[in-house]
Amino acid sequence: MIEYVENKDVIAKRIARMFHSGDVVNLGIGLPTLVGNYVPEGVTVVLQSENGLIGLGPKPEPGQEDKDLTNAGAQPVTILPGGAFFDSATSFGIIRGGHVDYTVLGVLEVDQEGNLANYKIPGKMVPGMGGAMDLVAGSRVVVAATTHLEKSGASKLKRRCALPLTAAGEVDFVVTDVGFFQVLGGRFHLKEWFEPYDPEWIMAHTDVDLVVDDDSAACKDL
Amino acid sequence: MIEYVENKDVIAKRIARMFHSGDVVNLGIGLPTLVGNYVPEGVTVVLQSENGLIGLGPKPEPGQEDKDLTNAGAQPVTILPGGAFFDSATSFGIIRGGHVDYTVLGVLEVDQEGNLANYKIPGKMVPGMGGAMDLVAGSRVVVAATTHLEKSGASKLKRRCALPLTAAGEVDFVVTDVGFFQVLGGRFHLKEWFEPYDPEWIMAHTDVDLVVDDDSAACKDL
Amino acid sequence: MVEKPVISAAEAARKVQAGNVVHVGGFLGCGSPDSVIAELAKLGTKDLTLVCNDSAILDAKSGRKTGVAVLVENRQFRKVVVSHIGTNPETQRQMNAGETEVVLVPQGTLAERIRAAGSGLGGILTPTGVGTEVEEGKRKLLVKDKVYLLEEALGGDVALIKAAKADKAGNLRYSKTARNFNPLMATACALVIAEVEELVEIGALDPDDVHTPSIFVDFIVLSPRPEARA
Amino acid sequence: MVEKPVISAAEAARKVQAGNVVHVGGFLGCGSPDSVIAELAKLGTKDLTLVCNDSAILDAKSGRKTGVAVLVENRQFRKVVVSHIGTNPETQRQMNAGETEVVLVPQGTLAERIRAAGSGLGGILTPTGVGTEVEEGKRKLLVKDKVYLLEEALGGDVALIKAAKADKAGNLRYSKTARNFNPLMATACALVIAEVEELVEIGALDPDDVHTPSIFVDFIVLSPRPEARA
Repeated sequence: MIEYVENKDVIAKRIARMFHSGDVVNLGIGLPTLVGNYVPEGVTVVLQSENGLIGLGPKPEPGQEDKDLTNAGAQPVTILPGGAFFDSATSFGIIRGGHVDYTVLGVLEVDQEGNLANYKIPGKMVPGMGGAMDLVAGSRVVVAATTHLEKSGASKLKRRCALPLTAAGEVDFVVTDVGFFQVLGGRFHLKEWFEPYDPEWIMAHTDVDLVVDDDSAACKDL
Repeated sequence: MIEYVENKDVIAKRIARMFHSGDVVNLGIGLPTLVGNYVPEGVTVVLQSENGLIGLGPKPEPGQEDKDLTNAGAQPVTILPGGAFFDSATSFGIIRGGHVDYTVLGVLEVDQEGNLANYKIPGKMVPGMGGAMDLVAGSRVVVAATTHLEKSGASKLKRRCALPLTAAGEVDFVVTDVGFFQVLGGRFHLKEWFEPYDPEWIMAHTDVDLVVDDDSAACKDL
Repeated sequence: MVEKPVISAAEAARKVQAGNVVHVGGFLGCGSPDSVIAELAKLGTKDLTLVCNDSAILDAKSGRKTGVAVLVENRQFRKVVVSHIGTNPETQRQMNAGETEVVLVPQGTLAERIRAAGSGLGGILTPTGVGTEVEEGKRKLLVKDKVYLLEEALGGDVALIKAAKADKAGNLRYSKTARNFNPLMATACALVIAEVEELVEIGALDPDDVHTPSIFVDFIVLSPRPEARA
Repeated sequence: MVEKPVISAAEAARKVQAGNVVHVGGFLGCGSPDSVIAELAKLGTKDLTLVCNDSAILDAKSGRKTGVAVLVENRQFRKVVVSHIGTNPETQRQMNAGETEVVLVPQGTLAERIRAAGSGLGGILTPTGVGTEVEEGKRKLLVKDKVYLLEEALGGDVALIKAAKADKAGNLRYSKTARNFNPLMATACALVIAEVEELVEIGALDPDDVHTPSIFVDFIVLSPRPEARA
């Protein structure tokens, strides 16, 4: 009997391995931000921040914060040598124009049609979409990052999102703390499972059309 | 008997008096360029050049030409202190967005509906519209600058343009070497005549619906 | 070049009239014209429509309050057109209570709609929002077999923007991510007021490095950075 | 930051394939990638579609020849999409003889169509060309009682652009009016080759003063200004 334990770092680690040197990557607020901590040595990705910069660097040293240099979450950041600042139209031109290779977003729900919901719970919480709708519509590859189960025990992976959509049919991959999924042809395809979870556990805990692909395998070293 | 003698400087002088300090002005290639020579002392206009600059200055001294600094006619120019360079999208954002107060253009024909033709003589000469269509559609005030008569003796002011239009209904004023005309309500209104020409001569040499407004007068000191 | 009038933040705030559509630069407060906002809050001008990336930060716990949040708190807006209100719970409270109309616009669409207004475009075709609630009431158009939403230009009466530096003609330079929506709003409003931290002579800025050309700016408010004040 | 390959003008020219849609920067030759153009002329690659502000200058009297004019002369274009051909009579001759298709686009519309392609927009609504031959075959849309033409995005296979300076990551700065269409084309093509006069180390450019961010540039060709060559 495998017990589910939330593990955001596993998600971040696995996503970080998707990148190649030179890839332009936008990491959403929250869980996706963790991905930046796990980019493998030797891989140089270019982080884009939709509030107007390319070449996002690490947090500044205490006392070195600049009020004019923040990320999209209003936290102080730095810029790496070779980075650039631009206005919001240019920033979203980059995003919408397909110049961002990977966008990694947190979700409230994601479904087997590649629909994603993460900006609104009607009557309850309406933070707004910010840049998420453009990121999901425009990026070359969209990766949804989410813990696998809600507190209720229900899977975040759905047959059909019930919440208002952030974008329709744009999600390419979903990475949870139990496995790596591709969304294709109206189904989730399990490509990797993260031990101790296995395909049986995942099938049992994910009420969707789910295929375990022939080439799927355990991913052990996360 | 008044004999017509072409006089481009009269046209340029009169147009230059339309401006107030701070006005943003685009001067077309050819005749309109002369306007820059006659801006009254004490009036500071800001010249825009659609190839990407504001603050157009005089021709450079011989030997001081910069291959990277030209006007829209590919002639070497200078930029005044306080000027700025920008790309073509920004340049036409300025133009189309109504941020240019006056555009002054040469014409092949201009008619009493405010239509203007200056980019194409089918089967003969097709230079292309360049920036003219945007300038005419976007500028706050459009001034057509033209000698009054063609070599054939026909007026450049028409009831209806026969040539392909550069823009429909956008011309506000026409300044020729015989008078200053406003285009309003489907008619030319003579506001000023330039001696030795007088309203009678102008009426006789302009086959259009032409009104001599009550407040019209001779403009002698050109 | 003609010099632009330099006015106080209080004078600037008085140029905003009740009922105006006001574009305010800044991203969660980074790059907001804080001095003019403070004076506008004092004046209490009502019935405004806000166009801004977000309704900024109003954090009851930490007491952090940035950008336009004080104007939201003061209920000076009849309507806010923004991409995000998640960091200002008061906006959401007013929305739920029916006190303030909230129009949520995807951030990239908001940027393009403002730019379109400043560039004399009627609107733009974007794929963003297709298949979501955002498409409701909008025209959909097919271009080369792809569906786009027609999003219309969004201009305003007054732009309150923030730059790092101006020359006396009104040419502007922004600093880092404080640029964001400021250059777009500078093009899109009938009246443009630029709050700047530093004012330099005409000719001191390299024409290749001007971010907003002088012709867009009507008034300058000089408000040095906190650490640079006497 | 990742460094971008620095290649020769000849190598750059070989990346253009017969039949490609090629965007070339420059305004009557000011700001054109002349070294790459010269090599492309030598190669003689045919059947290209040109997207450029104009077909540059070809003046039989003075012998002046700028920008893409040599490629026109070589008949390397099947089609040219430009705003102006008046300074290159050979383009007009080829058009009249039915040898080359010429599509005339208003300059501001051309700029926006290229920008739209680079920004993922399907197109833009412009008032320019309404009531003229330019509107033929295009959709007209009414926004707030004004008529606009729907002008569609115009991307390409290869952009040949020119900048004054690049850092090794590919960040670009343009010089004066040599900027023109270059930054727009950098966003709108699958492959972007930047000819530059000067190459500097990563970190040498102020991030506030980058005109084209590095991520748009695939290859760099270093071609010093004539007076700076050995």
